[in-house]
Amino acid sequence: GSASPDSSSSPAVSANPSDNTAPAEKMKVALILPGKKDDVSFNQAMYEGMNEYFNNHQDEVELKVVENMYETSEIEPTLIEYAEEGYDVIIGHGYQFTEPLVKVAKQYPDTYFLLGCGVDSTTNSAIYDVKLEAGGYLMGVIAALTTKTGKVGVIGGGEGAEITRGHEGFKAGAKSIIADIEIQEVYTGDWNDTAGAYEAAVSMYDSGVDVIWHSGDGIGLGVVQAAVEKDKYVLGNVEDQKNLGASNVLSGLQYEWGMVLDKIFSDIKDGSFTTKTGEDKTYWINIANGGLSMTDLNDTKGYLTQEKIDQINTIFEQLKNDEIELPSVEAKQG
Amino acid sequence: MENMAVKMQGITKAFNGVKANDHVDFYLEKGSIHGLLGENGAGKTTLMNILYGLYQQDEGTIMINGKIEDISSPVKAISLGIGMVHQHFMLARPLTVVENVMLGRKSRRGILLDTKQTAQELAAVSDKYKMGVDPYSKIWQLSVGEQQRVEILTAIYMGAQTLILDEPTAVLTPQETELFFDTLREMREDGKSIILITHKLEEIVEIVDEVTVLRDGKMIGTKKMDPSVTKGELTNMMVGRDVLFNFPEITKQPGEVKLSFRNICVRNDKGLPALKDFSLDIRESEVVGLAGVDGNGQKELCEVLTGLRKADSGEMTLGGEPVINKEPIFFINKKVSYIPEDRHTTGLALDWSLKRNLIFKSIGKAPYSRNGLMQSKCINAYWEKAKDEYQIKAICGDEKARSLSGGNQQKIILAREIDVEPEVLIADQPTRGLDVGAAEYVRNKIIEARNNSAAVLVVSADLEEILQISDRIAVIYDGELMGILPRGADTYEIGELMMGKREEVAVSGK
Amino acid sequence: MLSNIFSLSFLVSLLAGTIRLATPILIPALGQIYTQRAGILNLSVEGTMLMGAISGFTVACATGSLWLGLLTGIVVGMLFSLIMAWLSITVRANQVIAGIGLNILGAGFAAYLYRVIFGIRSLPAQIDSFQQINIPVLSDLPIIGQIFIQHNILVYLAFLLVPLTWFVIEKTTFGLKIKAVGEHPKAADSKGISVYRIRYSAVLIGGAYAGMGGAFMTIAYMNSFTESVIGGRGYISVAVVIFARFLPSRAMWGALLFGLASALQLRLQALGAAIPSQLLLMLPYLATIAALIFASKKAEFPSAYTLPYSRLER
Amino acid sequence: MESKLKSTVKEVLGTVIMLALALLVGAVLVVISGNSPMEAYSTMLRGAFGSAQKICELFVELIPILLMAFGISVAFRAQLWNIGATGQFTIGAIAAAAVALYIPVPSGIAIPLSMIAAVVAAAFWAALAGWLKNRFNANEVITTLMLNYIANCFLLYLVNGPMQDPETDLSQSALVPVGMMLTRLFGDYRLHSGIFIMLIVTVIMFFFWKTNFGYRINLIGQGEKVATYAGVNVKRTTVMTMMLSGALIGLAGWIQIFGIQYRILSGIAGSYGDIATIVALLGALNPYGIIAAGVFFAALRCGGNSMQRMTDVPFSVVDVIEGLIIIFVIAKTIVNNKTLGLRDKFRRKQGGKAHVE
Ligand SMILES: Nc1ncnc2c1ncn2[C@@H]1O[C@H](COP(=O)(O)OP(=O)(O)OP(=O)(O)O)[C@@H](O)[C@H]1O
Ligand SMILES: Nc1ncnc2c1ncn2[C@@H]1O[C@H](COP(=O)(O)OP(=O)(O)OP(=O)(O)O)[C@@H](O)[C@H]1O
Ligand SMILES: [Mg+2]
Ligand SMILES: [Mg+2]
Repeated sequence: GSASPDSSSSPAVSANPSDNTAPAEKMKVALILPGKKDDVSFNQAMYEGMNEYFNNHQDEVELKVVENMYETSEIEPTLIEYAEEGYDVIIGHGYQFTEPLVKVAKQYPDTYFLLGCGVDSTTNSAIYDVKLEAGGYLMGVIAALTTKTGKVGVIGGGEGAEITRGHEGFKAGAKSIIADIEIQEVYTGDWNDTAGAYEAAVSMYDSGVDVIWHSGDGIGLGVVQAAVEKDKYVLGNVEDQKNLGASNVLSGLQYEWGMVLDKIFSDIKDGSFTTKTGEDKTYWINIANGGLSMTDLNDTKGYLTQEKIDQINTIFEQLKNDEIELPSVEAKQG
Repeated sequence: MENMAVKMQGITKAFNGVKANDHVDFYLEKGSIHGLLGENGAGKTTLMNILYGLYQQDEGTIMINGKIEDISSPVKAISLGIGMVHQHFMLARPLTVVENVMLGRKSRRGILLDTKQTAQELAAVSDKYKMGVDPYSKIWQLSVGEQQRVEILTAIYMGAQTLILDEPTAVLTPQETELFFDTLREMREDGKSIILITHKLEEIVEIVDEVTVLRDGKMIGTKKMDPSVTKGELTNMMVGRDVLFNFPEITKQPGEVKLSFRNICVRNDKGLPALKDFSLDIRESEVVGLAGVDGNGQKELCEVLTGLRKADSGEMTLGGEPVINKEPIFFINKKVSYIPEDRHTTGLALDWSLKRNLIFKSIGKAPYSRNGLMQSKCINAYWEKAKDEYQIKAICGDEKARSLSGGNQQKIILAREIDVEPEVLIADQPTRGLDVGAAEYVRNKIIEARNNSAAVLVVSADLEEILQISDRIAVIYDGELMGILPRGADTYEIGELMMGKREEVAVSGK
Repeated sequence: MLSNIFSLSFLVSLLAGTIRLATPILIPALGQIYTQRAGILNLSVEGTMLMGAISGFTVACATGSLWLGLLTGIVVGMLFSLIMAWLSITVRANQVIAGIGLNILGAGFAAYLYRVIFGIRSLPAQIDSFQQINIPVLSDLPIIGQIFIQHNILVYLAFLLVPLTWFVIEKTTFGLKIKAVGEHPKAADSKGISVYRIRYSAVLIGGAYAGMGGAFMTIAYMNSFTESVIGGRGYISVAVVIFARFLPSRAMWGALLFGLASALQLRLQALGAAIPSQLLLMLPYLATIAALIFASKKAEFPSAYTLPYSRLER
Repeated sequence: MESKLKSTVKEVLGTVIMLALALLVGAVLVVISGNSPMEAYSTMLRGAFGSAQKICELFVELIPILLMAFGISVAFRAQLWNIGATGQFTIGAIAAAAVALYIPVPSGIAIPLSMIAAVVAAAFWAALAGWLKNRFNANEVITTLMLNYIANCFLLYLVNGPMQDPETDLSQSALVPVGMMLTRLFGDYRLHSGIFIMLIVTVIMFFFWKTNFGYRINLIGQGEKVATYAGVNVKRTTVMTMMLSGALIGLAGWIQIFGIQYRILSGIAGSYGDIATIVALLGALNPYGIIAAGVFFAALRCGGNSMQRMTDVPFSVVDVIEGLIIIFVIAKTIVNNKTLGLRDKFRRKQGGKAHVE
């Protein structure tokens, strides 16, 4: 729950936010990234999604991106500064923005706020998030169907939020194929510790793992590199990573923030953004809504039989239709 | 032909606006030993550092063998055949003798060390001058005297024709000094020229051909030494007045035993036994002089007596109370004062102000501290008083102790240790490196403390000093008490004991 | 699953990983032996490595020559440590502050350069890094081959630097001078050795090694540059030198120990050890402290360690 | 007195010139990155001082920097190179949050209790390095550095494990009770009542170096031998110094939790540790200097952040400028005094005020 001290003061602007964006005036959007624009992952996906939206709506939107806002104590003044500077939409891309964003959103009721992968919202703020448990599940299925050794692995940077859900999804997916499959899991402890991820991947491959999914953020580079060196399979995340290892990137997840952004901005325009409440305040990208997709299977080693490929596609469809029960995070504690 | 090895003319060098050398002329004849005399801070070391290229003179010229030379660095000096043995040894302690020597010269094997060859040659030179130096021993394993010899050996080996020796005998025993003078004479025979800085006038009289005296950075004069020159004359040149070798009258006879220790065993820094069953009593109003060759356990003894070093075994009482292995603060509070041998790392906080150095044993004690706060006013007042009373030459109390000359540094320590009216005073080499005036002053202060009922232990390698001020003389050798002699004992006898000849021991005296 | 720990393949993989992870610590540590022996504590190794990493990577990328990249890393490492040398020797600044300041500068500058040179790409710049050597028979030897003969050439170079460093320090005049200026600069000075020149050289050599270690990370270990590619290895290497009591062979063991702790940590996680991953991540750092505890009692620091020298100071 | 004024002017002037040089080099980098340095620097200036809110932010930044710099200065004066501010801050923050979250007492009790917990925990964390030095002669630069990494791993463990907010799956703890949060002084501006603690500590620090303990700390910085000789128990004072150092840093952690963050989450210490170390050293370890350097760096960071947000200058330029400033300012000494001889003279004229390099 939010605990910000009540705020009453706010700049005297017209009550209805939608009045604020007169058609002639461009909507000013600020995107705040905790990491770098080119982290080949979480931040970059959003950066590119936002850019794409911007390119398609150049006459309506003005975009400002700030990166590497990794110090949590700087978040609040950053949000305030953009609100003060008259930005209309301010996006905090990461769960660590939750507290300050909700607080500042209350102080600036005429500004719209978006929160990436966090929790909690207000009238003028909403959340967008990725159902990585679904994606992870799919990756788990592919990994388990592909492995020849019965050993698969998953490597993450920092634990928490969608990453943990993704990893749990992966395990559930793999086990749904082979109940007693061996799953190795490593967190490098640092979102950008490529070297650590490389070493972890090498160790997994050395111990017989032949398919690894990485849950992104910088570290992915290391995992792919290890896969190339060891000539084993890797499953990518966020972006299509085939270019990093043409014959070793088996498949992967691809995030499409674009569609979510389209939806959010159209909601803002038609005013429905502020009227939504509860669950509706979270805009998901999901396999079901196509925001999360699977890159083409690239089975250069020929491990997958047609039968297995069909099975993958079936499960993909099932995920799309929300027919599979995904693990909840609490399962991890058990 | 020019028969001057060195001709320094009009040399001026100022530090911080203060002239350490002020138009000094200094001539060194070839094949002679030339003494350089002066009070602490007179500028002797500075002058020699200029000759050796460590400092650059502000004014003046230097001629070596008749040619004007610009000595911009020690390398230049070495190439001109000048060698220097510094007041503080210039030896890297973890390295071996031969490594230290190789530092100063080009290797004959290019970038590789020519250890073997150098060591052989070194041993040869060592044999020639009967110095007995093992090229492969590490410096830290050597006694002070041996280190001294290493320094001289190095200079000779490097081809020095002119050798500067800055207070070389300050750390030597009489026997070592004799040996050392023999070496000097032999070198003079070989045609080498030697500059000898010393505070010991007897040495000047004994060995020097010519002497130059500095005072306050100025040259006072040069004198050819012949039997007619007296010590008093030299002192007068140095100090500008007559120094009266008068001691305060002894106003009190020794009283009760104040400090007593029995069977003390202790190890030195290297973990080797330094004291073996050492026992001694010191009475109120008594000065016990501890004579001995340096490094025979004196320092360790002083440290045990002041709590700085823990004894392995033994007993010790202070005014009847057992006090063995108490913390240093305990002894400080009991008014046990200690003048340590090493003023640079122990006696003074060199980068602290003089004021603070004066009171650093009184942190947390009235009147310098009240309610947990140190009282600047009170400390300032004390500094002013001490400065006058102990004639400390300093610009102000906020100056760093580092910037003072050795003699004045010693006075700071003295002021601190004696001004608390100590009940016990442990003085380890209290006058080492001091000029005659300052040394006289220190000894006076020690006698004063004795007359104020203090029990005093004076450790000194200087027998003259021991004989002058002791009520009883204890002799230490290899960590053992060799004997205790009364006031006025025979120098020869003491010397025998110092070399390890045993005597019946009565620890309490009388 | 933990029974896997005792399997042969686990051990082989662990030891091979140990050697690989030890290398980028060993190289800068050997360099710091020169620097620290000369009496200078250079905490800016981390920043120096980053500069070596970015410059080596950039040049390798631009020219396609890994060796040229390595050379650039070394040169840039020296240039960067020149600032450290200047600050600590000529300016006589406090070495801790200079080191920290340079680390901030190095980190910022490396990130800046990467952005300015490479811009924002949808996929990062990559190179073909040094590949593991393949000696027909040896590399295929079952255990020995897998552990020892499957690394890239720089790994072997790094381990060859161990005897080389020992040789330079112990057997050459330069080594002797380094020891002397770290121990008793005044004595060295009075013997005609330029304390400044030797100390500058020592810092620059340290910088060269650090630059090489940095370049190793981007062109031999990884094949791309990220800002966290050094990830504290510079600091660890400084620790290893102290642990090693300034001896090259012990530095090698120190680096291997750290490598082992890191490699083990990752593998324990992968095998699902019951310890939370974050606690396992502590392992290398705990190992460093433990090693320090065992080594330090006997450590003899150079007497002039961290002390600037001036001929005029008494 | 006149010469003192002159030397002060000279000192200040030298610093200003060096800052200008650093900013000039920074400007070149800004230009290379395709931006206007004028715009960048004016944004920076406005970001630091441009409005009441900005000024408040400056103080928000100053609170932890100053407290930590004081803490660091205590250790550095004793020549104990405590590089572990980040770790001590983290441990202090963890302890503060743990008390706030798990000890169900009224906030009147919980507030002081959590403060004590933070201070004590951080003090012991720092003292660990002191103890390792005493007992095993383990170099504190290394141990404090390693303890930073360890504290960070521990924090990660807690926020993903035992202390994770049960409501969410995020890597953070739950919020501390609202009643424990430090009140904001000016409406929505973040400046909170923690500033009073900072002010009190600042005043104390002016006296501290005159206390017995302050003297003892300074004395052990002069060398173990002389301190022992002077009757100071070096081992005890070493540990106590580290404790005091850690305590002040832990206090900063406590303030950040209840004034700004309201919970623990990964990376909570940010880069305050480094900045505070620099501030302590550039401030010559004395309170005046630390305040001056602290304000300067707080402004630099606020302004730098603003520049990063409002212009297209790459984020790394701020770091580079920060690094350049440190280097140029420490290089100032040599330019000021041309030769080392003069430098020594300068020092001596200053009368060697207990000043540590
Ligand atoms: N490096 C220096 N910096 C500042 N002052 C110095 C320096 N060297 C010498 N002095 C000053 O110059 C004067 C002469 O010092 P010097 O060491 O030459 O005296 P000295 O005759 O050798 O004395 P002593 O008998 O105590 O060795 C003293 O006042 C001393 O404080
Ligand atoms: N670190 C220490 N080393 C050695 N002795 C100490 C140390 N700390 C305290 N002492 C001794 O204990 C005594 C009391 O210590 P304390 O720190 O309470 O001094 P101060 O007493 O602060 O003065 P006040 O009680 O007036 O506030 C001191 O006089 C000192 O002799
Ligand atoms: Mg002298
Ligand atoms: Mg008290």
